[in-house]
Amino acid sequence: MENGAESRELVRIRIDMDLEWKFARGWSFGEFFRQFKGGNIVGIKCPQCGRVYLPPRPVCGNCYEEMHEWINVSDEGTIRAFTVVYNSITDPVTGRPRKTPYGMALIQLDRSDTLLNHYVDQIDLSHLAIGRRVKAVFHEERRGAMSDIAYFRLLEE
Amino acid sequence: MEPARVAAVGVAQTIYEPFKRMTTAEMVYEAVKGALTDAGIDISEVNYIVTASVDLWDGLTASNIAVTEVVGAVMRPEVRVASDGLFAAAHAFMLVASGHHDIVLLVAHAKGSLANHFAVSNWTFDPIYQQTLGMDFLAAAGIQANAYCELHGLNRSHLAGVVVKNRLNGSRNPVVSGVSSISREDVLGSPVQAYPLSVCDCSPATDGACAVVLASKSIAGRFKRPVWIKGIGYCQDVHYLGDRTLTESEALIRAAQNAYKMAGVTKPQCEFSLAEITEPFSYQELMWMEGLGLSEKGEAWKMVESGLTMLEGKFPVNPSGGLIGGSPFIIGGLARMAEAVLQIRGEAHARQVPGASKALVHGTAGPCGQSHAVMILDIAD
Amino acid sequence: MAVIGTGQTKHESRRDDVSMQEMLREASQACLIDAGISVGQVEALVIGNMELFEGRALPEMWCAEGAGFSLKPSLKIATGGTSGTSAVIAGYYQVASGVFDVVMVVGFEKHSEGNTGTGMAFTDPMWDRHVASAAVGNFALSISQYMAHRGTTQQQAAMAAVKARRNACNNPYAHLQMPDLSVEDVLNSRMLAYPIHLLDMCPTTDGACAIILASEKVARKVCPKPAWIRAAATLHDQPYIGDHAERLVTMRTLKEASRRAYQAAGITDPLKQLDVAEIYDPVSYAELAWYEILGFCKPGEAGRLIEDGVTAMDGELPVNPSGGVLSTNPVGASGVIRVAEAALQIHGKGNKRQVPDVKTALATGYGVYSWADVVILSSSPQ
Amino acid sequence: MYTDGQESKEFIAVRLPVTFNYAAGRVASRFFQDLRNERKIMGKRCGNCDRVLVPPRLFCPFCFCDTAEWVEVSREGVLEQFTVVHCQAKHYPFPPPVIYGLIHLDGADTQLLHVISEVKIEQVRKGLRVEACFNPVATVPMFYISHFRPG
Repeated sequence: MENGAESRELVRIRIDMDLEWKFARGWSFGEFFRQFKGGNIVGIKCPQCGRVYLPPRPVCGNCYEEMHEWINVSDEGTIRAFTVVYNSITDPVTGRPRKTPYGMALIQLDRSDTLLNHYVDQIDLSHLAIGRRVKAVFHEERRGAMSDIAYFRLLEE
Repeated sequence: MEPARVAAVGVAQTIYEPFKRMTTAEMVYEAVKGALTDAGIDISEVNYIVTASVDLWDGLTASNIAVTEVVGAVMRPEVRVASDGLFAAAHAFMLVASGHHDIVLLVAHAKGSLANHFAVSNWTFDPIYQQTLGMDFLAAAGIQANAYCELHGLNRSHLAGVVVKNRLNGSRNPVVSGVSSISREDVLGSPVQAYPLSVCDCSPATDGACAVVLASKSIAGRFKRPVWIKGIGYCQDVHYLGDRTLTESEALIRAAQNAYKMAGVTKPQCEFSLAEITEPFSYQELMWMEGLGLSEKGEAWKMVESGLTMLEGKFPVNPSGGLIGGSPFIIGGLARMAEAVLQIRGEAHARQVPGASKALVHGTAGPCGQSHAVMILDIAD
Repeated sequence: MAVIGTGQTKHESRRDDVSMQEMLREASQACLIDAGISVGQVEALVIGNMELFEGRALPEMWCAEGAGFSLKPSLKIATGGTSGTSAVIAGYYQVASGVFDVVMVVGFEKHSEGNTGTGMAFTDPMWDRHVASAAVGNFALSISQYMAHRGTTQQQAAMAAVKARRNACNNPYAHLQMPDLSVEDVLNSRMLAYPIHLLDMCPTTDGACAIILASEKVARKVCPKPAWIRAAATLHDQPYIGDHAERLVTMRTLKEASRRAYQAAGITDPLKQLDVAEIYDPVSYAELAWYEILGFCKPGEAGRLIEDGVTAMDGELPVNPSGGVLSTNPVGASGVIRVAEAALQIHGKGNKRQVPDVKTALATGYGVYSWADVVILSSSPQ
Repeated sequence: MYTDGQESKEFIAVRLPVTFNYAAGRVASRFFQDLRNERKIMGKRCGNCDRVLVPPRLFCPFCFCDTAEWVEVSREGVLEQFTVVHCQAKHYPFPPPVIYGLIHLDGADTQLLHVISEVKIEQVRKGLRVEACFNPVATVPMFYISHFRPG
């Protein structure tokens, strides 16, 4: 290579990330998952505006009020937004490409005021609509994590 | 320029400890609630929020998402400075000094024990020439410590003096949990991690949050115990370790010059009641003292050995215990600021420096102190 | 205070010829040349970047010297998609404080070096990480609501996508330049997540953009046509995607931030009073939603606005002459580019993408899940 | 599967399984090719401050100007600063002890960071003369220099 020339072959340096984090569940997720493992889905209620939140959190962001009251919410709810995803990403949990297509929805569980982001068992768009009712389907073995819900099943209209 | 009139009017810290059993939101809420209470204000009075956190240490994309609600940033402005808390403090100072915002809430949070701190720090080094060698903050600090000791004829015992002092101070600091005092022999007997640094020369990985409320001069009258920010400065050095003069910190010298100029400080050796210095590693307290102009080059160890920098000494350094005494990385500089505010208010209890009225506060980020922030706090405006 | 110079790299899908640090340098140098000052005259640096996309921790440690800031003050701002605009607003306050007279803001991203979809998905590990479907999935959910409530059609969204890529042809720095793109092409492109087609979505881009902010005193001295910052507003919102019934439909943060900014800048009728807008449009549908939220039209009328060409280059309010985020998306830079392009229009340096006689320009930023930044620039300081 | 799971009631362990590919840029690419193909260590000279930067850079970090010509520097030099890492972690290139050194190669004006091997720890000192050893088949370009050893 003559002096002064830069390289024509461009090098890329591969580095694999191999880090692990241990997240604390704290009192909020600790209680949520304790209930969850036992089959209850619980929300936390703002004493001021009365909104029932999923997931649990220390304060209601709108009112800046501490929340302590747990409310049992239903495992059934209503679709408020939906999509069918065709584009695969590397799953941030497994590190492998996620299988597509899959249905997703923002679901308002009965007695809660926020929407839960989860899979639905339907990839036919003609069956998905805002307002459709769904019910959570749990894995047989429960580990006390959100992934215990396998997906939401569309209920008959 | 005319020093802007900005005061710290409320501070709070969570307990600093490893493997804190709280979510980041729970932890930060505790600090924010404490600081608002301390200032005697309601969240609705806060005009702007500045947070400090770094994604890769938190294992989250945009990790300020985790704290949006608990810092009161719902339908309020928030900005995140992804660095040590004192850099965020410098930015918060400018927000108030701009005249646009009267009350700014400043929050730093970190979970040092969430991941392997040094493994994460490997990702700070450029991926081309340094990261793949396995370089991390520990190895880099080892090189710097060795070079510094070699240049000034110091040995591990000189560094141990800092550890003994900061662990003793930390053990007296109620916001720190699980730090015990240690003898020089035990420090010297502890296993070497990166020569000449032993386990005890490295600050422990701890979790916590620190919140500070800043207010403008125009409204500071309503607060009982304002502590005034008289000057700030920050500066960053070049990156490649082989490009740097590791035995002294030009970036710190410049950061301090800027802060001193703003504050009208001309003799740093004799103007402060105390200094709070961010020392992820023991030797750094010595190096940063020199960079801050508190001592001649290579002589800071004498101030430690003579007891001058002990809590009972004439010029206490890190009465809080510093990072070696238990405060977490990233919060580092902001926790130093919180301690200085408590000292100036006379609320430091067992670690109170008598008559503390003016304090020097320091924060650092990056390998071997690549970037530094300096703040001067004063009881008088 | 004013923007006195702008500079950017040629934005591409992959820049193997430069490292991250070297890429910042291109933007910084271009910006210094544009401003006609030396790096020695710039006192401090603010960097905007989403470090997790490149797997970096404290990337400013390596990259700041690329912008020319060795042994100088440097800070990094990271707030998701708003990182760029947030960095600009941070620089704005730094100059306003009087601590610095001249500050450079550099935003950058090198998406090709990481995995953006996964980088986006590091949401709460306790809650939705196992279902996280990157920006596309989140947008798709919000868009299903937007379409249901506003009656917006896929064709109308595709028109926004076409406008962006055609405008980009006038911008030599833009990533996706597609002079012949048609609405049919967009609708026939691969479905990523219903109703978002590949060509409805912003690309992932390698690129950097810099601006220089200066105090009034300095700006008047060194810049013939400063782009004065008349208002800067930022607002954040609740963190989980499900915390709001209708995020994209109502986006209360952008609505309120723009209201505050308009008020500060004396704008009561944005469609008439703004001469150009550079808005952060990560997906075609969002551009339409923002029209309504920014007050360019009434709710539900955005589709008509795009159909009537109101926001086209020759329309009443040209939106994104640069091609927008839909054409160029190095995330940390995207917000800086919005402000740079808005300033460039006031500087009168838009060349082929110049809108005639720009006096007032709007720039916005958007970040997960609904953070909003609004900046208004003007050819006059008051 | 590493996931949100059973680790304990109080903590959830999570990993970030992502691969990154960093562009070295034209200058570093040539540096690596010269190391691999010709076992030459190249630097670049700054036309302004005259420093020979090793490893080479597109621009001088001190002067912010483009570097001028390529300069071959010696494979030998002086160990200026070092540490010995005794802990085990996955990001280190091999099991402890790992000796990291900043090496001032003859003809260079900056120091090169690398590892020192083939030496007894007690022999490592500032001022030690060292030479580069090469491994053209390394998977990581920085390890085209496998290590430095006393020379």
